Amino acid sequence: MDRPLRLVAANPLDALARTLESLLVVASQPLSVDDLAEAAADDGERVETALGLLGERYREGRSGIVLEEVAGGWAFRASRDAAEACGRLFERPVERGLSQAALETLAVIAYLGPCSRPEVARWRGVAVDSVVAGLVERGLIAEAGRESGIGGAVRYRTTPLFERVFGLESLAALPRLEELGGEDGEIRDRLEALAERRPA
Amino acid sequence: MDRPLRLVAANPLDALARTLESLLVVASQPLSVDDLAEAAADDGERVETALGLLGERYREGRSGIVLEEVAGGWAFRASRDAAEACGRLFERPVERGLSQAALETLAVIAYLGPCSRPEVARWRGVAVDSVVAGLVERGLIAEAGRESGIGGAVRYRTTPLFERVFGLESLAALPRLEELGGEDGEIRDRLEALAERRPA
Amino acid sequence: MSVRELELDLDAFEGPFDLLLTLVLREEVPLVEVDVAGIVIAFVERLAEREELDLDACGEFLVLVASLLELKARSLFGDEDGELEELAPEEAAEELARRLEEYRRIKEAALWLAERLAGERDRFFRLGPAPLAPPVERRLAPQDPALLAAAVRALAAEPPQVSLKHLELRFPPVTQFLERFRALLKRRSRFDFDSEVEGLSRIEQAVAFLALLDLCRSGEISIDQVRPFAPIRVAREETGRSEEKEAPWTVRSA
Repeated sequence: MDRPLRLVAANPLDALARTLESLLVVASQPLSVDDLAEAAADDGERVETALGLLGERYREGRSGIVLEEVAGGWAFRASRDAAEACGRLFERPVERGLSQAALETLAVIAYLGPCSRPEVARWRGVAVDSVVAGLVERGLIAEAGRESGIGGAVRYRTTPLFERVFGLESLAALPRLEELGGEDGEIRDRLEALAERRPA
Repeated sequence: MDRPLRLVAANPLDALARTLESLLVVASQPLSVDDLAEAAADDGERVETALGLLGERYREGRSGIVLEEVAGGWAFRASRDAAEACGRLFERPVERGLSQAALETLAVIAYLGPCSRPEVARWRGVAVDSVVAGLVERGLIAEAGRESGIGGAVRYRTTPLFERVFGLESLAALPRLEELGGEDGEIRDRLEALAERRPA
Repeated sequence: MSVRELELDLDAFEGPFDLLLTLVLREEVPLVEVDVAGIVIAFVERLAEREELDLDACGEFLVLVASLLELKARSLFGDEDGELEELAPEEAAEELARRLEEYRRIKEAALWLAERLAGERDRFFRLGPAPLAPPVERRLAPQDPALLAAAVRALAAEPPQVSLKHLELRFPPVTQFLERFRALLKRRSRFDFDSEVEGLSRIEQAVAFLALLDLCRSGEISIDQVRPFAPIRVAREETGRSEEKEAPWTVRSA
């Protein structure tokens, strides 16, 4: 045996525990005992015992990886000792502005109310998938239902954070666009008409 | 001391190694030595040494969590032993059903660096618009500026996800193009051999 | 289907496409004599026999035939204006061989990627954020709402008139040049092609040359060139009609 120092290696549950480690490190959500048992093709009781072993190994003060039971199941998290380091990892410098693409997308959604990605893409004349994903990630827009019909595209609306960043008490405080008719519907029609004339 | 069995605890780098475990378990992409050093507020050389320790601990066959050097950084992944269990629980949306056309397009972009759709089309001899869109959607390629000149075509480069999916430490880990498909002049040799077989 | 095995039955060549490429690269078959349209027709016929459209084969074919055409075009037209890259026919052949090799390598690279992907099938890693990762906060400095209004106004503005200049890049009809040359030949029995098309665009010159080939085929003229890239001299074929002979072709066009 090439690893005489690992006491746990002798444990019959070791293989299962290792499988659980694998599952937990790949998961992007907490995994329930049932999820784990099904994936590992093992039974729930053994999974719980193996989780107990892992909880010993991955515990606060002993490892940088900590196994935690949360609502919905089990997940790895960072040790509290590393909170500062993690903070530095996730911290981003304050951004001064938005890209033109982000600004246009945000403006359309703010002025016209919930819109889907295909709609915004049509009006802007370019794909907006990554732009929309970025705005969601920043918390400036959020999903707001789907377009009607089966398989309707997800629609997005602006968030309270958006209002704070732009110093608006509400969407009603957006600067007026009288020369465009001012009404959501009119602006929408105009963008639609322009999009239709645009060469494909 | 409450963990008399962990030999590594005596190592002065242990605290740093634990911090790195924390960072790696929460990171959503591979972290370079610089990223890690900056977040851990430690120096790069010590980080590299600590990564060496972690590599020992989290290695294939020994742990369900494996530390790997990939896409220009370090990341945890599942042990290959747990592939079956992982396959039951997780999908692989990125690489599922990559067509021949998609692979050739990826090859052109990976080998030639940022290139536009027309450039890729010139190589592949067919329009590649939908293939390129599909690869962007999967996150394997991303926009990388435009060709110079007004209205220059958008150029694309491969993403770190591409390197990660294909298990490459970096793009430099791709085999050299010259070494692929036999030696230089292979085609010509083949063509000429064909010509010689033909009666004059 | 393999494009390279495409069987051809042309005037200048009979055999597989692959072999034709070899012979062209070895300069054993003059490309000028190769009927590229014939190759295209043979390929399209092969394609029509199949029920499914093999896009890969089509792509490969297009790359090969485009290279061949480019090579042929280069050998047909001199490059006195330097508009084309300065490639001699043999350099162009080299270029064709290079492209074929590059094309093959990209296919090999794709194969390598496919194998790599298969080998990495058992490597699972997390896509996206960790379940209990600290929330990522991208902080944005306060923004001016006027920017939003400006963005919508810009989107709703009439787009600038798009230049349609490239649409004018049309091929003039061959008949235009046929008529022109026939008219010219009524006045003079010989002329110098190069001076006749001087000042025309490259495309017009190309079409004029096609007209020339057409007249040659119908036996109305004979064409003579002392050596490659020398001026092309055109002489009216005397078909019994008695017209007074003019001075040799050195007469310049009006």
